Amino acid sequence: MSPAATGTITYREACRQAIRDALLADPQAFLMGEDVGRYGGCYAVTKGLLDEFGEDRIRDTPLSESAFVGAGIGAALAGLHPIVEIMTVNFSLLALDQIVNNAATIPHMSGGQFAVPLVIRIATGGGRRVAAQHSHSLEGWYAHIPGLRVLAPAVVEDARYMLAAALADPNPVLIFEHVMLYNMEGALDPSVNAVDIARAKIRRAGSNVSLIAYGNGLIKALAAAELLSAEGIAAEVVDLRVLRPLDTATILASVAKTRRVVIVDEGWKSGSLSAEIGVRIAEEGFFDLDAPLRRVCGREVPMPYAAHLEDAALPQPADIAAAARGLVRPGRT
Amino acid sequence: MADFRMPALGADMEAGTLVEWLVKPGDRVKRGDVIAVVETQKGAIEVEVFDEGVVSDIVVPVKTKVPVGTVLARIGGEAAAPAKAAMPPTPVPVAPPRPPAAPPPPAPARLGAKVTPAARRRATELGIDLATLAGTGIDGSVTLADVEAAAIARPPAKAAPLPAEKPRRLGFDPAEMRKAIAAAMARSKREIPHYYLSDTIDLGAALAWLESHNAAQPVPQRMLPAALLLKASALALREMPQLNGTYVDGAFHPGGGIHAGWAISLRGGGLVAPAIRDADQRPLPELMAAMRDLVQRARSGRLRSSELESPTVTVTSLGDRGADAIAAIIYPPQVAIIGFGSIRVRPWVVEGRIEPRSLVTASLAADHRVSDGHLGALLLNAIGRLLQEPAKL
Amino acid sequence: MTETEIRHMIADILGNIVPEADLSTVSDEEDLREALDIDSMDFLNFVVALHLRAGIDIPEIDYPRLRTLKGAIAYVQQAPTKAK
Amino acid sequence: MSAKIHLDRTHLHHLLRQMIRIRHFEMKCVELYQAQKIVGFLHLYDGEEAVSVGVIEALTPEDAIVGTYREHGQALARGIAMDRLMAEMMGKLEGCCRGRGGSMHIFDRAKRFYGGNAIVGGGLPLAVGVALADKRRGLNAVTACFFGDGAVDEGEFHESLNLASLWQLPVLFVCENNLYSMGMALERAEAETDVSRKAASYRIPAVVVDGMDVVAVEAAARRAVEQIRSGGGPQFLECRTYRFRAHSMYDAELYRTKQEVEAWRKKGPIARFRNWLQESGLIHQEEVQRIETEVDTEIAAAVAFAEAGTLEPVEELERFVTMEGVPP
Repeated sequence: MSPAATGTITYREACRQAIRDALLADPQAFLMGEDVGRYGGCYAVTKGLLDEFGEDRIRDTPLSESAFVGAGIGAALAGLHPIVEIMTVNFSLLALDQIVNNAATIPHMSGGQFAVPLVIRIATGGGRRVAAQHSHSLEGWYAHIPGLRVLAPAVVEDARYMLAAALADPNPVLIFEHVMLYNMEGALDPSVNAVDIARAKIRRAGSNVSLIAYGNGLIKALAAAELLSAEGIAAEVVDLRVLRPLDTATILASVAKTRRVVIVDEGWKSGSLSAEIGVRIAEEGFFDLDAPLRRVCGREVPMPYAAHLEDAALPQPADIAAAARGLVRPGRT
Repeated sequence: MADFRMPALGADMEAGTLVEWLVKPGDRVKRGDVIAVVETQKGAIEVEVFDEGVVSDIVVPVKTKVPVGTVLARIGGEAAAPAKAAMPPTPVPVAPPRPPAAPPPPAPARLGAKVTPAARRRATELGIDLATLAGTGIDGSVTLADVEAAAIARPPAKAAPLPAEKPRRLGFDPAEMRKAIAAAMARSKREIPHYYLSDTIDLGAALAWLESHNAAQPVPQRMLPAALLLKASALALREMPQLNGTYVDGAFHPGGGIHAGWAISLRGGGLVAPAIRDADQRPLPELMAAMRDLVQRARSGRLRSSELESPTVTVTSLGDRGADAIAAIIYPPQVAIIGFGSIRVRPWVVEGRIEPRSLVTASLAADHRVSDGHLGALLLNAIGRLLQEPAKL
Repeated sequence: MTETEIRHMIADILGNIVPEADLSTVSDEEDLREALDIDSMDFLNFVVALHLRAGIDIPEIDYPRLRTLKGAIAYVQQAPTKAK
Repeated sequence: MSAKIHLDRTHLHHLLRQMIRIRHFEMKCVELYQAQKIVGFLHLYDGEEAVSVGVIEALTPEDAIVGTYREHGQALARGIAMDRLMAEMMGKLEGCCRGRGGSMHIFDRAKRFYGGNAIVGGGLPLAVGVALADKRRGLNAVTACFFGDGAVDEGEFHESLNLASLWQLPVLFVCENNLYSMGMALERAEAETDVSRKAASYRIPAVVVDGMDVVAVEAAARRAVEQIRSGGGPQFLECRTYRFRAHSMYDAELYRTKQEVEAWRKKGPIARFRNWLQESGLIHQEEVQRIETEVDTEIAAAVAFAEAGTLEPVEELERFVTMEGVPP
């Protein structure tokens, strides 16, 4: 970890401060996961926390995703507020049974007798040249599951404050931290000390086209909006932030304003979150549309190792800008 | 067989001059189609047909003045000749021939051509025939921009080609209009005992809200202060119903809804005040769109007959190139007219200090046979109060 | 878009808003509002049409730059041409 | 609670009554299933009653239970009200889970009964977590985790035993080894059929007990619970038992012979215990009959309660998908 420039903070540091705050504020909160303790976290998010809080509250686990995620659920059922870290979303599949069959079902299946106030932090996404078993964006799968809340902090402020809101939520909350964002620096507004985890957020206002994105896709969408701005096209950038439940109202309001939409999702197109957003727009915002929907998604391949291939497999700002340009000025690109 | 007659385009109209036919015998028409232009004292009015069928007979030729109720054309119920029905709509120029702007305009959309959902909805609202539009969108689709552009152009659809360079304002006869205004205003001053009130309103909050609203909106959705003034007036009238209605045969008749006549001055002189139905119930953006559309069409002489139903009240705003205040004359048989001067930065006393503020002078002229000054003052106060909370308008 | 194309487009738009106007009598530097007797509502219609036809965003703060023919042409030129 | 069983008449009669309650309750369930008042899967505990009755006798109300999907016996032994259980089986609002869980998903917060878990092996990590929470909160509570021999095939079994042992958590792992995971015989599924040895390999003390002997089960459970409470970490109890009926209501039973089933029936836990009590003069025939009559009365009342129950309004369908707060 490198010290952030004056007045700014890295996304990684924001995550760490959020965990530290949570542990200081809530004696029922603890963190567990693979290498969160002595190693300091695979992405160094939890470095230093073991010394401060001890092994009881910073628990290194064996490589048993199903057991430690399930134990997190059990601990939440019995009154604790666990924060479970899963090293990468591909590994979360080993715990899919616990997340989908237990965490998401028990409140409803028990007729409301039990809540599962659990937070699972999962690193996600591509761009680090770590190939097909460490780079996918599967958060869309989780966004499919009723009972879960799925968050995707894309800015430092969200990384800093979403955890507290997630811990206050009586439901299982999955927080997807994109691996390319950990080194990103940003300033924290000192007047802000909380964020809501219910609504999407307009990160840049514009009137010609809506770019709907989340996670690292948001950063790329903002870069695309910058490119478009130089051409006189004002793109509005919607940060989904909450992948479940989707804030359809904010999406529709933006669509009603710009009437053109590009959905950006690192995940694969088929059966995806981008598909869900597109259909919601078609269902509820159809008459506001002045152009077909467009999606810029991850290419439908297992993530390749070679840098040029991985770059080609991921949505890039130029791709997003091209899609938007094609909607705003058809025939001119 | 149905008769298409010279319509009554206002309470005071007795006769009108047919200035243009937009259909010819054999043309199929449907309810809502504009088929003729009639010149009245208020200016040229597009007249809609309320029957469906095929024009069988044009009874009254152009440039003929006939009394209200005269049969102008006959509409047959039977279907059009098959050969005719199968013909594609005749492509007509979207606008009077002018040098094309880049990119060159694509071919007009044919039946089955692609139209975006937003464009389709807007075209329905504006009564624009999609078949006449050229699409500039993806795959040649007709977009919202194409519809809006057509609405702004709103050429004399299906009219005979005009002598190109200098489009005339159809049926507009300044002398006729001046006569009509003279008659109405003289009657007003003769019959209506006016009382006048005025009040200065601080528009700081309204303008600040408008600025931030507009900053977040695309150009076509931005608003002018006039929309706020009209909405506030309409809402205030809801509280003071005695000022909304007509005075006919010695009695006041409340208006069934607040149908505000929006006064529009015409270049070169003259004035029309087409009604905006239920102005109090329309969201601001919709109200703004209606005003923008009316101004555009009034000034190019293309108002429609249905817009000239008698308003229940008139609102006038002098705009940014006007004067400080207006003492207006009631348009009979209405009982009130609300006027706004230009919005100007003037000194204002706030908590004992003099500050520069954006102010507007609102005035009211009302009929003393129906209401008294106290009620009028309450109306102006209500308008001022409503304008302090623009987000709620 | 070339300057000529933009000029034609603006003339077309203004022709729709002020049908009786004779643009040949309006100089490039003249305030269109005075020259053509147009009010804020007409001017907004002009901006809307320019936005739609040229495919450019026009923030409210830039409206004053569109008050003359010269300013409007320059504005359209600098805004969208990079896309071509 | 003492680690020793008090083998007095009252306690012995109580054990018999608990097993009869389970058996008779389930026989009524079969009848209601045939009448289609109970639907879906119905996994009967017929033959295994001694396991849950014996183990749960060793627990206090502060202890927790994570059950299986064959959990009517576990639920009744734990003291979940029979009428609310029956209403749940019939899908009624008055059921312990408002009719959302059904036979396989019995939950009761007040009884610390954490399901009713129908993913084989899925309950073990939950039990580890509940025990972790109790330990961190300083409760001297034990979590009894029931599972079958099928769960031993699952990775979650191994992960959970390892984690519980590693963190020395107060879990009593109770394997109801009925020799079949559905139709798959233990020796066809496991290279090492001695389940207790697997536990030992995670350094968890393991005991094998005759699961058809309620007294033996209770005694073993008491010893294990005492070890756990004294801070000795998890314990493992393998109860060797047998299911007399199909996996769920009906199957062709192609995977085992009639003779095998008959041979086990002779060791049936209720008949065997009752005979022993009678032979030892610890119960009289009339007392057995009185217990049965009382149990049948309780069941009839439970059925009447469930029959009279209401259906949750469909408008409530999405309620509790997400919770508005943590229940007190």
